[in-house]
Amino acid sequence: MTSLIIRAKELLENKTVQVVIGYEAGPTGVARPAFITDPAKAESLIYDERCVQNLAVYLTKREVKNIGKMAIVATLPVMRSIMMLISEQQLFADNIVVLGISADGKLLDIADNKVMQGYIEKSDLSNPEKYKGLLTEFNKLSPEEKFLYWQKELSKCIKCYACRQACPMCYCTRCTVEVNQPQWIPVKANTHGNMEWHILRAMHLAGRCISCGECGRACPVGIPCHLLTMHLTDQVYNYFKVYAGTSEKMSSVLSTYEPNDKESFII
Amino acid sequence: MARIGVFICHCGENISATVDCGKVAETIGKLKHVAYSTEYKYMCSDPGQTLIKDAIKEHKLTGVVVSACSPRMHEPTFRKACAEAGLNPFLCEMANLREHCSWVHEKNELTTQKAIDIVRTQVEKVKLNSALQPIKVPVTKTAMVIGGGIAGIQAALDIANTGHKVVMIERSPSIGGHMSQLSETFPTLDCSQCILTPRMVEVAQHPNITLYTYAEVESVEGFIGNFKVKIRKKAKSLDEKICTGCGLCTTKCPQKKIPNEFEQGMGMRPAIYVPFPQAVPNRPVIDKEHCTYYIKGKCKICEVVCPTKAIRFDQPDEILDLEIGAIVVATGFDIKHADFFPEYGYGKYKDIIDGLQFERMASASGPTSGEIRRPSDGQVPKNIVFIACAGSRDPAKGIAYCSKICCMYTAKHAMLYKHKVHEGRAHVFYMDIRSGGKNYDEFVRRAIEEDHVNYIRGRVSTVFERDGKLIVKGVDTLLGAQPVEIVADMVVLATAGVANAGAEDLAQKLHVSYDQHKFFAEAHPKLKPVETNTAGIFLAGACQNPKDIPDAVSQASGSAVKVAALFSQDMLTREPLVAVVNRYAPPMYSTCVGCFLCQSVCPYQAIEREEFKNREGKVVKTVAKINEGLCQGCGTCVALCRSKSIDLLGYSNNQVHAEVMALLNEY
Amino acid sequence: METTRKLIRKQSLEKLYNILSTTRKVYAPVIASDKQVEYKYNPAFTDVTFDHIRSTLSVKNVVFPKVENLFYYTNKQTESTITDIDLNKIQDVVLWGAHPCDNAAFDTLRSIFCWDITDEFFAKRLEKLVVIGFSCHLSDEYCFCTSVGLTPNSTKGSDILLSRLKNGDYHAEILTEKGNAIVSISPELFESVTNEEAEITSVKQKFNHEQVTAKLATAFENPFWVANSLRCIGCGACAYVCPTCACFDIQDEASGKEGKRYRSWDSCGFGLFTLHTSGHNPRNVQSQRWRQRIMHKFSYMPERNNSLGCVGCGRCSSGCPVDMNIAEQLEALQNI
Amino acid sequence: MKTGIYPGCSLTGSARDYNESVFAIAEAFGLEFIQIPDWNCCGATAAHNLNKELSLALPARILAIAEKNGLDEIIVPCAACYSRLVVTQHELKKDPELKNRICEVIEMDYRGTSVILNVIEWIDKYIVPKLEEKIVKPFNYKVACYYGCLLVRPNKILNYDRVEDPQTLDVVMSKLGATAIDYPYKTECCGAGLSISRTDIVSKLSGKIIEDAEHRGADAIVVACPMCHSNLDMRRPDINKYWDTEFKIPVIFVTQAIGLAIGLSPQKVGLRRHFVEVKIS
Amino acid sequence: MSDFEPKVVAFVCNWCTYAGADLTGTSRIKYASNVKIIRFPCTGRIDFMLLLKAFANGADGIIVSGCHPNDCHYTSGNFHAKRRWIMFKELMDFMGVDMNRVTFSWVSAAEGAKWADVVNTTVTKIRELGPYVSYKELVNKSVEEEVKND
Repeated sequence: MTSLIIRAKELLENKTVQVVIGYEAGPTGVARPAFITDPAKAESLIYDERCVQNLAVYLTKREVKNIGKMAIVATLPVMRSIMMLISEQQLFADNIVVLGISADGKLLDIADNKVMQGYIEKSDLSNPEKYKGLLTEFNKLSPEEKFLYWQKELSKCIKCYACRQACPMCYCTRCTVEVNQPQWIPVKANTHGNMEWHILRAMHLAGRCISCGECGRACPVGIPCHLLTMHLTDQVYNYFKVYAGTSEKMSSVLSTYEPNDKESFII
Repeated sequence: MARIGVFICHCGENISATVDCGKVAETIGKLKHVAYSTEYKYMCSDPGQTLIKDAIKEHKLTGVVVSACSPRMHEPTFRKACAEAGLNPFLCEMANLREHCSWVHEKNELTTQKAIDIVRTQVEKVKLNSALQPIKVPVTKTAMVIGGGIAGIQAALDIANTGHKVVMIERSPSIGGHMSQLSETFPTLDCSQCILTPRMVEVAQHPNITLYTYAEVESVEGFIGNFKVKIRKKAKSLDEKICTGCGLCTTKCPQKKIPNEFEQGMGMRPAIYVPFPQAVPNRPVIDKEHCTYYIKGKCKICEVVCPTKAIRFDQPDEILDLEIGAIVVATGFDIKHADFFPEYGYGKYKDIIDGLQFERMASASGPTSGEIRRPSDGQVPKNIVFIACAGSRDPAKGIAYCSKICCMYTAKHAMLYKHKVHEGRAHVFYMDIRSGGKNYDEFVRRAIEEDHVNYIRGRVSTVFERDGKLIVKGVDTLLGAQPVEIVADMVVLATAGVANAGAEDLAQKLHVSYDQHKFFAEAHPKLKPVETNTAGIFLAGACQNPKDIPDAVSQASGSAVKVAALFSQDMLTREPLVAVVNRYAPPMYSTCVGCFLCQSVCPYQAIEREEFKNREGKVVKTVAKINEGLCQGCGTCVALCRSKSIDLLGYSNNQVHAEVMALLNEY
Repeated sequence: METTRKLIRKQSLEKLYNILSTTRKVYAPVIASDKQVEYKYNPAFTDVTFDHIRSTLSVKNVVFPKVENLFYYTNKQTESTITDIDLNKIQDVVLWGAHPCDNAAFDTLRSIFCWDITDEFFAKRLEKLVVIGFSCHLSDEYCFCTSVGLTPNSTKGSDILLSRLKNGDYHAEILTEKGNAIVSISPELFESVTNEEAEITSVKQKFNHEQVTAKLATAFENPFWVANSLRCIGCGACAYVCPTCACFDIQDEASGKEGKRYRSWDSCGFGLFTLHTSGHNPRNVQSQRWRQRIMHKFSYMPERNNSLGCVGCGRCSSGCPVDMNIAEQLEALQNI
Repeated sequence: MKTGIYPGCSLTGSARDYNESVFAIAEAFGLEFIQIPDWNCCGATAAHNLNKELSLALPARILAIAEKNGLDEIIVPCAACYSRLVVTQHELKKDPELKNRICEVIEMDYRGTSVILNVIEWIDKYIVPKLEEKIVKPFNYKVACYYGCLLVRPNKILNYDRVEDPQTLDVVMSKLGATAIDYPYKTECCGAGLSISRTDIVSKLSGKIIEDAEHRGADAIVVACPMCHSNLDMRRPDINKYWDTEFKIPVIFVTQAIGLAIGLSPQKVGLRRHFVEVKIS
Repeated sequence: MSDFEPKVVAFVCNWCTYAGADLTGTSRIKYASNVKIIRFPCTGRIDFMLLLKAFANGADGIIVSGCHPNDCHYTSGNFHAKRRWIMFKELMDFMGVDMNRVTFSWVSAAEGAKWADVVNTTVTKIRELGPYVSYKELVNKSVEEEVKND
């Protein structure tokens, strides 16, 4: 990605930004987030199929913000995260430069948020293909099978909260799990407490999840917790015909309503 | 350590017939922190209340649970009793043993057990209650009335007469509104101008009223008792203090072909004009859109002829900042222009006019000096058709609602026509006659019986011109649904009353809700018809829905009383059951992360932003803050808040959680 | 006790396992459906894996479970009664197949839990534990046991250490009395040792931990911490997969009048870990927490517990969602 | 883009003149369309009064065949057929359950993908853009544009033109050089389906339509519906008898007017088939 | 199972359903005593976590009820609640939590009879479904399962 390196270098050299958030290759060959502040080090930036992490999570991180104005290598999920963060007032459009990356890995010219919005609107915003089949298959299970499946999966959870920490939308400085008056979520990592945590997390992301799948990827014990939020993303679209992260003005599905919202279960 | 007192009421036998009150009192008495538990025949009686008060003192109770009827019935009674015994009233809760237990279940152990569960739940809740103090909000005792029609005038005068200051804002150059356009008024046929103009003058001269005409609301911030309003005084291009209102400029203005709004486009006016002779204030304004000087850069004839040199072409718009305690919205209505109904030919044929145009025509000061004449050729129409419900009560194509005033003014129009053109024939096509009101139906009967207006029950399908006549095709449903065709000289359409253009914009500025038709929404359709959902903002007149003059005036007086009641206190007292956003010491300030999604769930715009600055004055954190003057305590924001940074006093997270736990577990 | 060496044939290994798993709880690694390696109680021998590099979680939960009840209580109107946990109900467990790094970690944990006051729960569980370790014939780029004073066949912490030979048989080093007791269950399975060499993987040394410890003494304010922890997202994964992390949180949980007090794992990576009630947080940002993690393991523990807080298993690095590679950072620290 | 045509019964029977003119101008403008194979009755105007499912199944079958043949759009010159087809498409889109039932009845798959065009929409889309260059004889007549009922109603479903004062036909005619008069009877009822059973009613209603057009000095009434045409043209003797008049104003199809304007012979556009003599050419 | 008495918790708003239940009482309409009501100012206030807490603490069934759409005392709380319940129900269904045990209803202050009906229908249904064993097992077994050798 020489074009990316050139652009990053340029931004740093002319002091448009103080840090470029991108990817570099770690010692084991894994792509990982990189924070380039020195134009000379822009060479280490990479972009290829290994670069999957949603970098938007760093846009709300204090120590990263302290460096100064940020440029960020942004695939579609990152761009949608940025839109969400702006709409939820965690980020100001003026404070970042978006180095957009197209689906086929090309550097996009994202001059401003309007352009980004245009790009997002043109894109397929439904859940990634690789998860769609999984969700369809899973939905075919009986309620009992589903219950058992999640019990088994969630018994593995160690409450390390990597799912939360990796999620760009989980930017709260105090999470509900940290509230103990009342103790909404049990502190211990037993199956029941884990289930309550994952329900809470999914509900808090209903209408806000931008389907990047980071939560599932980050989980060290391999719980497919992204299916929960992705299922709700499907349902948000199903009921309300919206996808999260399409404009900086959007407000989330659970904080708005239409008088004619349809449901079939309230008697 | 909590010391809870529990008082089980028998309610005569209403509760004790099915619930074993003794067992309930005994079981509850064994709970942790329950210092006193007793039963009594009538807790709400004087001795019952005394029992509670004495127990509070004797047992040093820190909380009270009265287990009796529904809290919706007696919560105020028992809270007051607690307060009288020195216990904060918000430390008293009620357990509903009557409506929710004894009256709806059979006498058995399960029912008694349920009663125990209900009481225990309230015991656990009340332990977490906190002593709350009523909220006090200062009140700025100046009202603002938006709109200078009859409703606004009435509201302003009523408020001013209670001794409070009023600011009246009117968008057009004169107050008076639609009423000043009317010829005569139903059902008395007295002259509209004659009864209205004294009121207009009174407004202008009232020491408590400040009038701003040609002015609009720019923005409204703040809350009940404490609104901060910006208004834009549009430049009139003249110095009102110097102008004597002689009117010389208006006669000399070379631009004379501007459709006159006041005459509903049936007359012309110059670019510098006074809307109508009785205007208040009687000072001209320059219509910048049509003035030759503003368009072409030269003319200035008015400046030349003005004897007092009052013309100011370079006058800018002025922004005024006002501190307001209450707002009365009286922006009125408009009528639906009938050209959306092509089959009635409005706009296509000159001799088809709407009701307001007919008013002007019938008015002695109108474009025809009160004579009924066809706009096309000035002939007196011999045969005239009035079509009621032109576009109203028609969910398919027009407007679904009934505009309420059309039946009456159509009868009045027909009557006025007959009074002026004795030999003429007047026909009225109607769906139903809705003439509810004092002397209203008698008025309609008079039109039919004394003035021989031909009322035809049926709708008109189409109106078209043929050989200079208007062919009105309709149906008479009272004559076996026979098609009727009337060859008319003129047709008057009673079109629907609709919300004013700009109503939506104003509603958003005021943060009041509005309905699908853009009429402002009342807080409750029956019991709060004058209030809006935003505390401190009231409605008067047809901006809420189409109204006739008496209704508009009554509502205006109603809203004036609401304002006066509000202004009768120096401080506003409110129940403290409101939401709060938590606060901590720096550097945390609050656990609120400032996503402000709560703002969009709040129906009352009660959620504001609070910025915390460091010593250098730099904003380090922005968090939500509940305006307790506006919050009504619904708690929707509380359930939405992801970081649980908002809580609702009286129904706190801790309390409701404790209730769930207590309801389902043994203690 | 003096170490004895024996040979145990491939077939005998299965017999030994079956004998053990029919008579007591055996905690052994299996490959789960999603390719993760997890430990289970008494899996079938055929399910037990002998070819894993590292399990997803460490095996510390046999002595330090992720949730441990400490006592139960009942509230009455005026007083409360407490019911202690009966430690004698803790059962014997054979830990089967854990690698030398994981086994060495039990010593590290002991240095924390039994530092001055003995933690009864931990001590009892450790007492009831027999460790049959397996030295490593496989390793990957995350392994760095050789940098922290261990080797792929260190015997530390094991009661018996098995090392695979080329022909599939195992050398067994019987290291403790507990190990001897296992042998005595079925002595015929343990044959005389041969000369054949065990397959032991080689792990490259990445840094010298003593030099790291020395460097850390003056590195507290070094900009290194901020620069190298920017990408840390502050989850607790590294601590929870770590075999030596021993922090825990204590909570009461009551429903109605019944309640219990338990402890559960905690992590210094969380902001909440050090948050004061006042709102002040002495470790306010992630770099301070990352520093704490490394400092604790490589500076404070050597100083206070006389043990290194790391066994080089590499789990924290392989499990990290953002590739915080501890060995890479220690190597860099050594050179600052 | 594959275009199909659904002629319906009228165009192959009483309105062959209409059919001929549609094909004549299509040919002149180089437009091709495929007649829907094995088409059936659309059910107008009786079926929907008797049996809703039947009234939907008949058009659904036509639409399903069109889809099967890959037709992206279908021209329906007859206003009654047009109305039935569009209403069916609307009903089946609204109610997926009903759609499944109808699919079972017709034993075919139906998705509702074909676009249905009435004759004026077709003219607007394909002919109007090329009209100016093709006109050789501007249609310099005063015409009364008569839309009838089914071309614009039910407005909520068709969503085509202003229901009470439609303009599309007027616009097309003015492009041909004609003067469209102000004509209040545009959408009045001609008697329609009572054509056979109650000719007296047809005579009464159609008579008014003709009378007003003549009164306003129109040279011709222009229509786009075979049913309107037959009532105003074929029933003229009955009308004149009923009203005791001698109305002579001709009634022509919009397609015929286009044909004449671009120089096609009266023969070619089917004028000879009319009952009321068409003196304009 | 005949002696199974379902535990049903009702989360209701103060202005409509609570008042409606008061009317049931005033009208002396009898209904099953298994239900116990917790009063909220508005359905918008009801946190979805409370439903989970109810199941975790042994509820076999839950009723959530408030004002009919457009009748909310606070104008829009019930609309927000409706969206919340749509999402919550979808998530619970996805996770296999038995939503047949949760009744969502609109009961106005005038619908005393409807309240009795909602309660009776729910209690009858829960009686048929039996105690929520699988959830209770999930809650109770967990610690013991995790701490295998406790």
